[in-house]
Amino acid sequence: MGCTAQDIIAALKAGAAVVAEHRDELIQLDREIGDADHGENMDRGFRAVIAKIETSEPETPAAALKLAATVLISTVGGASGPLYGTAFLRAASAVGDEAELDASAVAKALQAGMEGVVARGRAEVGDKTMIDALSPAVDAAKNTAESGADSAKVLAAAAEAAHQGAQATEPLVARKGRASYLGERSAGHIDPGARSTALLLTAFAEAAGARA
Amino acid sequence: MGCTAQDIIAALKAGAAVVAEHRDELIQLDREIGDADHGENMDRGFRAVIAKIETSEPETPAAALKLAATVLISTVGGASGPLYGTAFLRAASAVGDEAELDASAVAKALQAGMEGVVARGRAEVGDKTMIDALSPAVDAAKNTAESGADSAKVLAAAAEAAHQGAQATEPLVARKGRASYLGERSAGHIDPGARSTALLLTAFAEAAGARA
Amino acid sequence: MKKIINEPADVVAEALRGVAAAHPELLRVQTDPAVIVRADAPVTGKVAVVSGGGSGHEPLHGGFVGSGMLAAAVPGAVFTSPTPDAVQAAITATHGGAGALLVVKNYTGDVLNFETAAELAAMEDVDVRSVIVDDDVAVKDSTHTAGRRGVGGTLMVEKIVGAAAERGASLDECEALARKVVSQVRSMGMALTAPTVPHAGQPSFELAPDEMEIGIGIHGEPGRARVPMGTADEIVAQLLDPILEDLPFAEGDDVLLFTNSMGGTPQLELYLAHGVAERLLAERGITVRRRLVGPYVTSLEMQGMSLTLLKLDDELTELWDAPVHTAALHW
Amino acid sequence: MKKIINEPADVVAEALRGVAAAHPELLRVQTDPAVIVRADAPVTGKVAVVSGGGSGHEPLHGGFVGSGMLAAAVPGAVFTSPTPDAVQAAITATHGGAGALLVVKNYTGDVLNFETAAELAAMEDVDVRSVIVDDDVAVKDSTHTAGRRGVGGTLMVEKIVGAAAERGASLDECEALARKVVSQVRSMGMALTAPTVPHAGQPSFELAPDEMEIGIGIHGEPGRARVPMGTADEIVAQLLDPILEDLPFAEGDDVLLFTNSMGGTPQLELYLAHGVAERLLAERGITVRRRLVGPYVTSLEMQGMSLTLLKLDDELTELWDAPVHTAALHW
Ligand SMILES: Nc1ncnc2c1ncn2[C@@H]1O[C@H](COP(=O)(O)OP(=O)(O)O)[C@@H](O)[C@H]1O
Ligand SMILES: Nc1ncnc2c1ncn2[C@@H]1O[C@H](COP(=O)(O)OP(=O)(O)O)[C@@H](O)[C@H]1O
Ligand SMILES: [Mg+2]
Ligand SMILES: [Mg+2]
Ligand SMILES: [Mg+2]
Ligand SMILES: [Mg+2]
Repeated sequence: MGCTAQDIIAALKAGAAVVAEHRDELIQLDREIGDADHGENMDRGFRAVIAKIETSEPETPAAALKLAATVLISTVGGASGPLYGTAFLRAASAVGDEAELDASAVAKALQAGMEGVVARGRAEVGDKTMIDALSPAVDAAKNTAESGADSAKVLAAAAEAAHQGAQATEPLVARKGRASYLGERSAGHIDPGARSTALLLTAFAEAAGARA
Repeated sequence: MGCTAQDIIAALKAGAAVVAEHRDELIQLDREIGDADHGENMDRGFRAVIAKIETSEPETPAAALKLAATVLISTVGGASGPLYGTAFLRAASAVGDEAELDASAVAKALQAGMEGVVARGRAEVGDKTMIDALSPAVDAAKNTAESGADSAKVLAAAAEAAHQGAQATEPLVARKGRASYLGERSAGHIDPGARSTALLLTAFAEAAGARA
Repeated sequence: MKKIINEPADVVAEALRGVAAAHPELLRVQTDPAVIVRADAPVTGKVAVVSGGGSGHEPLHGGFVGSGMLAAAVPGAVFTSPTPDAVQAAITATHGGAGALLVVKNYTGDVLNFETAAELAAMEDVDVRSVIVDDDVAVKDSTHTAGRRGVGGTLMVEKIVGAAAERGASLDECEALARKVVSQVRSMGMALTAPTVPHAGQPSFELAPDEMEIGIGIHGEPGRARVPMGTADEIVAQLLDPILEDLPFAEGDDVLLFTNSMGGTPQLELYLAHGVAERLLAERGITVRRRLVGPYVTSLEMQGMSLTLLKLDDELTELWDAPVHTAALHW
Repeated sequence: MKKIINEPADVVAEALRGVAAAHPELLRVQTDPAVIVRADAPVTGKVAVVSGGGSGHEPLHGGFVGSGMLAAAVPGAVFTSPTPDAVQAAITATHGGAGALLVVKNYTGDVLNFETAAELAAMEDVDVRSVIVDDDVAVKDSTHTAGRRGVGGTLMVEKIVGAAAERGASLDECEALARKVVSQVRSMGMALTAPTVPHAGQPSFELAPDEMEIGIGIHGEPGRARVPMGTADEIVAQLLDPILEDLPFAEGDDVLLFTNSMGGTPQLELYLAHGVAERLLAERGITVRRRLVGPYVTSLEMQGMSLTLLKLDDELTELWDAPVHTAALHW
């Protein structure tokens, strides 16, 4: 059973819910090593995505992903807006005009998304950014897809890896984004973007799992 | 034994000392119902008086009082500067060019000082100002002088009355000065100017008593 | 106390050194006593408009020294009105034979010290007049009290009379004009936090996180009432209503709206409040013809705002628009 | 949190209403997306200098919209860079056929969003260039990091390039000039208190009563180091020394000294600090030819200051002096 436009819409709604729920936590993480807006930015963006989806009903996975991308780009702002926006845009391109995505297409979409973030933000693993959650998530997704699992399992594996990756940002000294201005003082805090990536992937996985 | 220029200088020095000692208390009183500068203003002024006295050595009581007046006027500022300045100026006029002041001259000088404050500030007893300390002090000084006491006793009586008068400003609602802006909220606090008047008179009385 | 200062007692003198260094083309600073004087003073044949008061309200008054506004500003210690000799020195340095007009905020200290200075100047044959500004509607006026404070309206008087003096208006005309502005201007302020006077070392009052002071002055003296924190819409209405009732301002009036920061309020909030005030005035049929938004009459780092409304006619509008060339107002 | 606001989410939109109401002769405000545009835009044949960024730094950038400076300012949410569609809308509304120059502060978010906007505008055949301002010497520069922040120097770029654009300089010339200013300007800031972002509801960091943040940015992000509170003399030296070493500035240099308040610092303290900076520069044989003192590049209500030094030559001096007619700078 593949992943349809409806499934992606459900995943985006789950993502919006988890972001709303964790808005204050993300603000707090960003307050510690950034400028205290990540939760607000993400919440504003995902609310707008949901509002748009209600009215425009995208019919393919790519259309749903592209809609999310454009809305995020035009409502989030900050660093995370263009980065998440690009991720969804690249994911949309990667899935072509398929009506249903299989597990390997999901893994590829994730990888394309991550490559988009790298292309724009030029962060490497260990720089204490969302890449530290995305990169292990992509690896886990690919491995799981290769092992023949379904897309819900692929996303679950990705989410699990993203959580570990986010957690692992805590001791790091930031080299990208706003936290880098803190130098050594950025160590000892989880990166807010890595945390939001992990939260989103968990929500996507749960939405997929609920359907599975 | 009368009150000479030297005695007035000694009294001013004692006044400067008591003002310095109570600087923070006067700031605190003024902070509660004013603008937190009375202690600073008085301290700045009396320091300047002492500095000036060291170099110019006034030779009559009037000269000493006039010196204090002009220095206070040009260094204190605020409401208390012109008021105390005028008080000393009028006291200087009242004592003429006598070399020594007897008890009744001291009482008259005090009265002239108070009249100067009233002439400039137009406060009445009960308005919650330095007049609430000065007015009973003048009455007590007059009565004591009439009873034949010496100038130290006159000042002691004045100081005692001033203290009671200052204390009695606590429940009053201010009608003059900065505290009047507070309306009813000015009640429950001692007026800083009444307090400084009481402190100064005590210092003057003690200086006179030490000599007696 | 956290401040960018050296010794508390030296704050004003050191700040004046910075003022002198920053604006050599506009003004010069005299010391002992401290006076800020416009660079080209005395201007022969023109009335010298002189103001001053305690420091801590910057840019009032030093920021308004220059052509088209003040001839001199006399800065006292923080929140302490200056002494007569300083005011007199300002008059002496700036009067150009046409007399001097003292713009005095209505505080006992300012009134008494400027009054004495005027007497001293008169003894030197300078024609000096004083105008008392008392625009703060938060204070109930009465002949038995010190009366209303001078706050934001002071700037209006200084700008408009300064413009008239620059054009060569006589001392009589300047005095009459000043009284006219005073009669047509009203203000009211509020605070979210207290200022800290350097020599006092601690905030002038304490406010709970859910409280604000309404009817506050500009010296850290507590306001008329402590009330629960409101929204911007509520705050602006609480300031505007008593102003409108007082003059009163009426439908059809043209006004200048001055939305003033008490010092520590972000511009974002100030403009937000200004927008609310413009809306409320439009709803009442009052036309805002001119506006000024910014921290102009402040109380050190105090957060809060005040509104000032000046009823305009052609004369006042034209004088408001006249060129001004000072550190804080420039057009 | 105590603020003069209604709903935190509406702060920027409501503040913009106030800006529009306050300055009808200078600018107009477009909504959805929010853009502040100079009143006479588009000015045919002239380069449109466009800037923007998160709100909360006012008067940067909206206060600099007008003739001789910015064609448009794009305000994001508080401390959040604006989205590409908003930047694109600003370009569309202001470009007069001679292209647009984007002045971008070096933050990942600003760089990415403006970059995308430039791509979008290029697709509509508008010649768009971007210049990144990264003047903050508090941040160690490195190709592996996000690099230095853009802070006070941004104002210098906007004023000087705005003056050139007003005179009809080409896009190439404007771009080269902007890069020249960036190469010659350096800044460093410090804070005594933290700002409170409306949607966050609490101060961005906590500082003990005897501590200050040195090397602070303008977004409430903590600074480079937390150090014991110093005197004004010490603070100014701590800001000035790294600036002087960095370019480096040398004896005999002519400079513009910009003493900036972070928002909540009283003008009295700011001028005091400015005086100290002038003295220290004079001691080093560096001549201050121009100065700017005030709250221009702020971080909401944060108390603190920054110093910006621009190395001047005749070209830059003349463009700095050129007329400017905006809400916050006017001469
Ligand atoms: N160059 C980059 N590459 C990847 N991710 C980045 C980069 N810069 C910042 N980020 C991510 O963006 C997050 C911050 O997003 P947000 O707070 O919304 O924007 P801003 O930093 O502009 O305030 C960081 O926690 C980090 O994960
Ligand atoms: N009109 C007045 N008549 C008599 N005393 C007054 C009057 N106004 C103020 N004062 C006295 O002055 C004191 C305040 O002095 P100070 O704090 O030095 O000046 P300011 O009020 O200008 O800050 C008050 O406590 C009060 O006693
Ligand atoms: Mg952030
Ligand atoms: Mg006082
Ligand atoms: Mg005072
Ligand atoms: Mg941000």
